[in-house]
Amino acid sequence: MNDPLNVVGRSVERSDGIGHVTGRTVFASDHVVPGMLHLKMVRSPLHHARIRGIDTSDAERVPGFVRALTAADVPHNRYTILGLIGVEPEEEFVLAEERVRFKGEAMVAIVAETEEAAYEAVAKVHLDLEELPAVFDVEEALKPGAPVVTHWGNNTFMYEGHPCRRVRLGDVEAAFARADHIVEGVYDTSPIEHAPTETTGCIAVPEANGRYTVYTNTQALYFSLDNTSIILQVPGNQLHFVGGTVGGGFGGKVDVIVEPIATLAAMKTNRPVRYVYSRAEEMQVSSTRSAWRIYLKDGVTADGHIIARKVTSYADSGAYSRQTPYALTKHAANAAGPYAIPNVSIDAYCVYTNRQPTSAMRGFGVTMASFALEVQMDKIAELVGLDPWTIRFLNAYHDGDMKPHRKLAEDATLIETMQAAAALVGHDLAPDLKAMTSAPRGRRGEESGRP
Amino acid sequence: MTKLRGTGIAAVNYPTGMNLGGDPSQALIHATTSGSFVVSLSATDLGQGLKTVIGQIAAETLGVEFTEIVVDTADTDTGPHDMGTFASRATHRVGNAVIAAALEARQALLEVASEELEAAVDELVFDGHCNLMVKGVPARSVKVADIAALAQFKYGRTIAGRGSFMKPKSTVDPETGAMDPDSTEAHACTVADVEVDTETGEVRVLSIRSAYEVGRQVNPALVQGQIAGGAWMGMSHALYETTAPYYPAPDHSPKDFSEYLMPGPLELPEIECVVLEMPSSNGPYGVKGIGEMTANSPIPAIVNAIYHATGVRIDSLPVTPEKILRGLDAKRATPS
Amino acid sequence: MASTIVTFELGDDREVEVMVRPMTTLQTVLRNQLGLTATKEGCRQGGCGSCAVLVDGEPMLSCLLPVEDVAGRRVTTLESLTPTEGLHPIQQAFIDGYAFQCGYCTPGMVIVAAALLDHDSAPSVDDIRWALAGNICRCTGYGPIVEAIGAAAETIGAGQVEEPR
Amino acid sequence: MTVHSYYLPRSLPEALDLLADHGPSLLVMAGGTVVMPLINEGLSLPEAVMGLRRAGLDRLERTDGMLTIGATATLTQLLEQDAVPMLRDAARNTASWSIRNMGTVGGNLFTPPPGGDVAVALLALDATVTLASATARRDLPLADFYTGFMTDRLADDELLVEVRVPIPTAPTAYIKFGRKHANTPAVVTVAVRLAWDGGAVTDARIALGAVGPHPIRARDAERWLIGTTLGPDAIAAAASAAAKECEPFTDAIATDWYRRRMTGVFVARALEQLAPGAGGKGG
Repeated sequence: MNDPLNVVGRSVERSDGIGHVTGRTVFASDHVVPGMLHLKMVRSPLHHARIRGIDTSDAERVPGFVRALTAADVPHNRYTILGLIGVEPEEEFVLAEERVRFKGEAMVAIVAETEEAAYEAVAKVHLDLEELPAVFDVEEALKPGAPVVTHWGNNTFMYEGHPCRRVRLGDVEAAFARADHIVEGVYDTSPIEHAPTETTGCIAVPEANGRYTVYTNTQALYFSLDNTSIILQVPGNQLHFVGGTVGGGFGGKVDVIVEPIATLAAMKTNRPVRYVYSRAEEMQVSSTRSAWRIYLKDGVTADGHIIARKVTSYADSGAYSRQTPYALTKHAANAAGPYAIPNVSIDAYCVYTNRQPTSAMRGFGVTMASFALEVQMDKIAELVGLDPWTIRFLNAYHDGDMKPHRKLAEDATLIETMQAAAALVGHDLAPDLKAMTSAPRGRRGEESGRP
Repeated sequence: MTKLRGTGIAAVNYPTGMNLGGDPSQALIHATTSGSFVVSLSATDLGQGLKTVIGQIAAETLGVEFTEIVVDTADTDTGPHDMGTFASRATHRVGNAVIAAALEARQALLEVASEELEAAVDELVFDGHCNLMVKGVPARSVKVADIAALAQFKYGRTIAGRGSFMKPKSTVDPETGAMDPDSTEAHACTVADVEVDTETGEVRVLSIRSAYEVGRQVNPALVQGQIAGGAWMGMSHALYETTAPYYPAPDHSPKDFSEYLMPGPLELPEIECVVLEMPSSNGPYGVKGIGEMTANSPIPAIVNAIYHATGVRIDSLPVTPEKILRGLDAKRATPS
Repeated sequence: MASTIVTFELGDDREVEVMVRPMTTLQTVLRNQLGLTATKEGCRQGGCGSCAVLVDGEPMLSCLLPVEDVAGRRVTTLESLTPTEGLHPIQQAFIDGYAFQCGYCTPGMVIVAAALLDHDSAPSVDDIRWALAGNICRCTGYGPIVEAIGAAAETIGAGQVEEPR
Repeated sequence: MTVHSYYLPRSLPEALDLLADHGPSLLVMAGGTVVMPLINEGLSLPEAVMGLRRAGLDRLERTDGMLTIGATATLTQLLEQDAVPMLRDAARNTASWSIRNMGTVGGNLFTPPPGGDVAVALLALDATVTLASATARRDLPLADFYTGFMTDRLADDELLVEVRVPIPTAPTAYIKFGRKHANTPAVVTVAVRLAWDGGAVTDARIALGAVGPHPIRARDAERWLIGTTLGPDAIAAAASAAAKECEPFTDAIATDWYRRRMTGVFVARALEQLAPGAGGKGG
């Protein structure tokens, strides 16, 4: 691009480069505070159970033990991360109450002088649990009689009265009836860990002025601060969150799991408290990318135009939904793909199971839709006898096309991007494909080709 | 031992930002006495290079050198509110906020310079290298650093700016799903080449070649970094990663990097890309978001390439060697 | 649980003496007692390589080493590898090649690369990849890191910069 | 329990005395690559630990026809020796560079999945392990050492002090197959050593890792090879026998089904490396 810009558009050296290559960059867990206590969590050994009793008396006798925190110690123990933007209901427990809903759920926070003492005390907390039946499959969870994970009686997140996020454009059934082919597919993906090299963690430090400084690797400082303020029922101005440099996030550090409990522990002990996930906790307890099951049904004309697409998606939210309800909406907004399809019906379900909770991850709700849609496109191409390039050009959206969620497409450049990819790999596109542009249909004399 | 090769493609779009709750970012800028500028944010840098690109956008807007900008992402006491770094939103949202803040600071700078140079504000221009001059009269020029010092010691003025950008909340129609969820769309098309060992089901990804359209690139090297890292992550998602290897069964969940499989340096394919720049209408200097999308198109491209190589369709991720081998067995058992 | 005093050499010219409880790891001593936080803490399982240091010039994982085991030995961390002025050629190559994003794995990568180039001044691409097989990077996809180490080897080999060891 | 005592004996007798004094509560650690993660995560809370890094057990010695490997010789030392190429291959395919600088040959015998990749090679090489206590010393063929899943014949008062390996005179083959090409757990590990006389196989050792409760010999497969010239039929028969007789398990890396299938594939591939005209690796 030839704009008269000085700095934008130039590959300047990273401003954090020297810090990173010398190791001088300070990450959250690099703060070492004198007198720092260590927090380790007693976690549920079962996927689903009723809590009959928790006995910390042996743990309290471990040398170096300082404090045990249970649900009763947390001022506003039931919360939901997205409550900040009005999402309801409050559904997750900072520390488990009455039931545990996934293996690894936080039950008792142990604070001790050393990590070793904390581990030893954790091992000496006795749990009295009554195991309950658990459910791990999204469609099993929706069947009558399935174990109920939530506290409201069914296993779906409710979207304004619907058990799923709906998108409707045109008349899918009528279009299926006149389609030459129906192409159906079921796509499954399994949960994925963010695996940042720096695990999630924070250090909460009581300050002289009655405030608490929290060094954290959250991806969203105010999100963490505001949720901590709600959970601990303290004014936000009592909290000072410091971070901004994150050792890999990928969405995993948008949750607010470590800060509230570490800050509470700092309040209760008046000592700095460090709570940093072990790698095993990061993998087995922290949120993952949801597993998805996506049913696609497409109505296609003999010449390869997709005239109807029906999508039924289930995201396995795990025991608590965190950011996943939002992912379903983003999924629903994008589940038809970068294609112009006049009749679309999307039902996207956020389903609770007894699995570790899920949340945001890079590509939030879209990555797995793209997998399903783009494999489906190849199946359609094969069925109608077109090559994989042509089928995509034929159906690509243009500026001004109406998307299923009824926003007109703008900044559409799929066609140009595919042309560039073909050129990159030396694939010779047919002249008509080479000549296409994403400009609004009807201009440049281009045929819309819609049936 | 037979090895089969195949090629697959995939094309995707990806939205920038998400605003179902309102999506604000804010920025503050102030000049130090030496004429460098501090940008205060509460947005975070995950490694994608936010501090660098925001520094570039601030420098561009202020008309000073990039090296004069300090970006602080550290602190809720000093950084104004920001939703956070996710949804491919940071460069777009924070960039717009920083432009607004920089324009305000720039105006303050111009007003002081106008007094000092005894020229009207609209007669003044920046040379992009930390000097202000009267248009067409290079002799009547003053350093930004000097203006910053004069502002504070002679004129008693602040050189500062506040900036905010918010995509207003869009409510979703519960019946039709009508909504305005994002600001713009970036695009990608990936071509993957694979080789499959028909005895073991092992997939070797030979190359991942992509075209991207990401609006304006603020820093092309950082864009390339996202594309290369995302290609690797996409390959990793396609073939290796899972916290539940036998999903939906919860058994054998990994606890370390031995069990949680991700490709290492020895699995690295050839990664190549070309980047188109078609500026967005609402991003800072035409930016679109690229942070998240780079893992997306490689996944179906690889899965489609495996089908092309073997004739086996695998519709569940990750595509393990066992799934391919069982598919090949089934295909051998029922010759078409 | 009596503490003991352990002495080891840090870098080329500094002897350090620390008082530790039994089996405190070298990682904990470096980070919490000596303030040397370039040595990272990514897994404490031996699986990520972000805590790599050199012990008598050979890469080892400080999370798996009781500090008693390095008594009397020479420990090189990224701080000791970094010249007082300027950067080690590997560090410069990482900056020039954008061979990091979040920077958390970078110290371990640079340490292992330094050991590699010490053993073999002109490693093949495959040698570099093998050397890095114990270091996890979640951001870059490894390509830029492998290239940067190759570039550093060329810089050092061309004698443009003395490798400061 | 927070560790109260960490012992770093300077000699084998000192180590054996410590073991005799403390009994089985003394946790013995060599390279630390297995024990330290457990301690770091609070999964193991020992009161007393003995580290063997300074006990002088790390020598590699080649005497006529025999390689003697001290129990705490590192995997890097094993990679750098040239007497037994199969052990070089095994070391190279184990873990990462840093771990090889720390992990030991003796420790590898006790490493998951159960029994490490080096142990598989040692089994194929007819290695002998030497076990010592404060009062006695005994040798045991490695083939008799393991008794079950994570169980063996090491007594509570004994340390494994060295491994003795007859240096093979004919080419051997070693393949570790994992989901990645380096630093990854085995789906299956195959080590093969054959003895030949005039173009015919006279003796065979096929050792398998990650497909049993411990490294195992594929004895049925071995029998299929005796007397053959290692032609395609013999290889196929042995591969199929090995797949049948192995006892694979399912874990995060692979299912038992896949492991069994890969056992057949990689026994065949290992044998093909040794078939006449294949140009196998010397020694």
